[in-house]
Amino acid sequence: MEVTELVVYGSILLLAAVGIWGILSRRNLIKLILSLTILQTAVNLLLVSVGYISGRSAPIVNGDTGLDGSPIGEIVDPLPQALVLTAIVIGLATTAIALIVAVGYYRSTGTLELKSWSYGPSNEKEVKK
Amino acid sequence: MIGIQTIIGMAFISIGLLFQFLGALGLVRLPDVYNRLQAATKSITMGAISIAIGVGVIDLSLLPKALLVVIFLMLTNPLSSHAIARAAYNSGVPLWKGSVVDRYGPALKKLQKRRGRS
Amino acid sequence: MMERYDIHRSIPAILLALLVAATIFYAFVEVGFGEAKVDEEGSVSNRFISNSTQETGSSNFVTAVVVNYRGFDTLGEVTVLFLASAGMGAIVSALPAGDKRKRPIPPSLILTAGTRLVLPLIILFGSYVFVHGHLSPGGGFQGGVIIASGLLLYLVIFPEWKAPHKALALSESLAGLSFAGIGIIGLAVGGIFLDNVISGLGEAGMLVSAGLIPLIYIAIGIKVGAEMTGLVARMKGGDA
Amino acid sequence: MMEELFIALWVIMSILAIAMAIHAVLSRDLIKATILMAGVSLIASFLFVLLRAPDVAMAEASIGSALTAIILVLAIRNTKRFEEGGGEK
Repeated sequence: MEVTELVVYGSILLLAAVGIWGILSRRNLIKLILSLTILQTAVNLLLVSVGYISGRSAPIVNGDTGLDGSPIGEIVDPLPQALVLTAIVIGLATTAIALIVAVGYYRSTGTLELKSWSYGPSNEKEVKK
Repeated sequence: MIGIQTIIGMAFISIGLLFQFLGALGLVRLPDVYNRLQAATKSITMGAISIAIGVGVIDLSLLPKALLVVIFLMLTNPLSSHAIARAAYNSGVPLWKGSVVDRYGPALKKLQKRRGRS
Repeated sequence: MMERYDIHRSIPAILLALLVAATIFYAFVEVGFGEAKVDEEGSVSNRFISNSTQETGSSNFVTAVVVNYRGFDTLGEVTVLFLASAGMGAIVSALPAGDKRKRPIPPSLILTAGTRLVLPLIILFGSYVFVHGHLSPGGGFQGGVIIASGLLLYLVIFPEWKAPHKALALSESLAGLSFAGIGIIGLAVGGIFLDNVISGLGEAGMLVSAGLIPLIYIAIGIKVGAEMTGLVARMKGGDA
Repeated sequence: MMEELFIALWVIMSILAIAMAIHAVLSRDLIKATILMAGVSLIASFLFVLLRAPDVAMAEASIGSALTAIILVLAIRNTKRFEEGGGEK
């Protein structure tokens, strides 16, 4: 295990751990969605970092580097980057849907807190409020 | 051998870095939102613009792009800092105790009175 | 503010999160960081990197993968965005009405004039990003989002302005139709849906090159811009 | 040389990102948490540039730190700004 591996994967997974911790320990719906966004960022970083090859350039060729020949051996892996590009855009769509559902929850119950993991108001007091 | 072009560019970049450092220092040291905002704005106007010009001078093929960046920063930076300061004032962030003058508050009150009458 | 949290209650959550992270870390150490994994023959990335410039004519490999090799997937992705936008519209219309807010403070002269000055530049930059998607970093998604953020600036500065949902829906539908139409051209001429039939046209590295990729990215850019604007305008209109 | 620069930049930026993320999870003010989340996304886009992925960096900077923050702020404006419990503010 090299030190670069330890630093890169370790820091990314710590970020992911912060996101998981937020999801597990917070009860506010918007805070949950926010923690989910942090976890999403960390997972995207992890996927792209798998495709990184040290000492190579971005997967774009220009006039100088091999428009004619194959640029293999000069660029990093473009496949995880394409996947992550898709994942980021889809992530925004899911976040927007989750947020509008959270707004609907607030409108019908008057609170954003999840007192128990159930649908709708969880006890009588909240319904009265 | 380092050319005169590189030296001029590096001088610009050094000025920019100095102003970025001063801006960061101001963000930490100054007392309230408005003073801090002023420090941050200065760090963009002098810092980022001078770094962009320095890069353009070192590599002359990047100069048009650098000038575009400079123009865009000069357009947007005063706008955003104005919007942030106005939003802070309108949402009730207090001024620092030692502030001397507040021209916006009375003007805002006068404006609201006029709108209330009409 | 944050001192009031009782940290000891979330200790199991922290432990569980660290456990998950450690497990994934243990798995990923085997993969290795920064090693040349694409160089051996037979891997998918290797095939893409070796043949992409000849097959698609695109200088940007991410664009080649997103639009050409996985073009059908991108069509599905844009459809997911459309569904999210439509679903938000449906949920917003079914929500109970919220409490009335006080009227927003009208924008100052500096902001309105500056926005009118900056907005065309932002839209121009967004179009630049998605037209040059096959040559430089960027593409339809990024350019579309830049255009959407410019329109959102307008939406924030002028609170009275309502987003033109009809025009947005029209441009979105036209862009989606042209995306599918380009795919059907590929099906008719080359026998494969979204086949890049004119990839030989133009010189690689110039603006007119890479066949159908710029056209598809322009369609994606317009579609994503319209969808994102509609999405955020619906979220803003939640209190109306 | 390049490798040392990579590690140095990575360590600084990832420490900043993790600190911001922890602060975002702990903070009771949801607007503050949203701004910190946008900061995490911005730093992540810098890290994408370090990983030689400029396309992903552009997408992350514009979607992650601009649009997600905007829709979170709009949703918070439609609901409630402060988290309950603890009884402050």
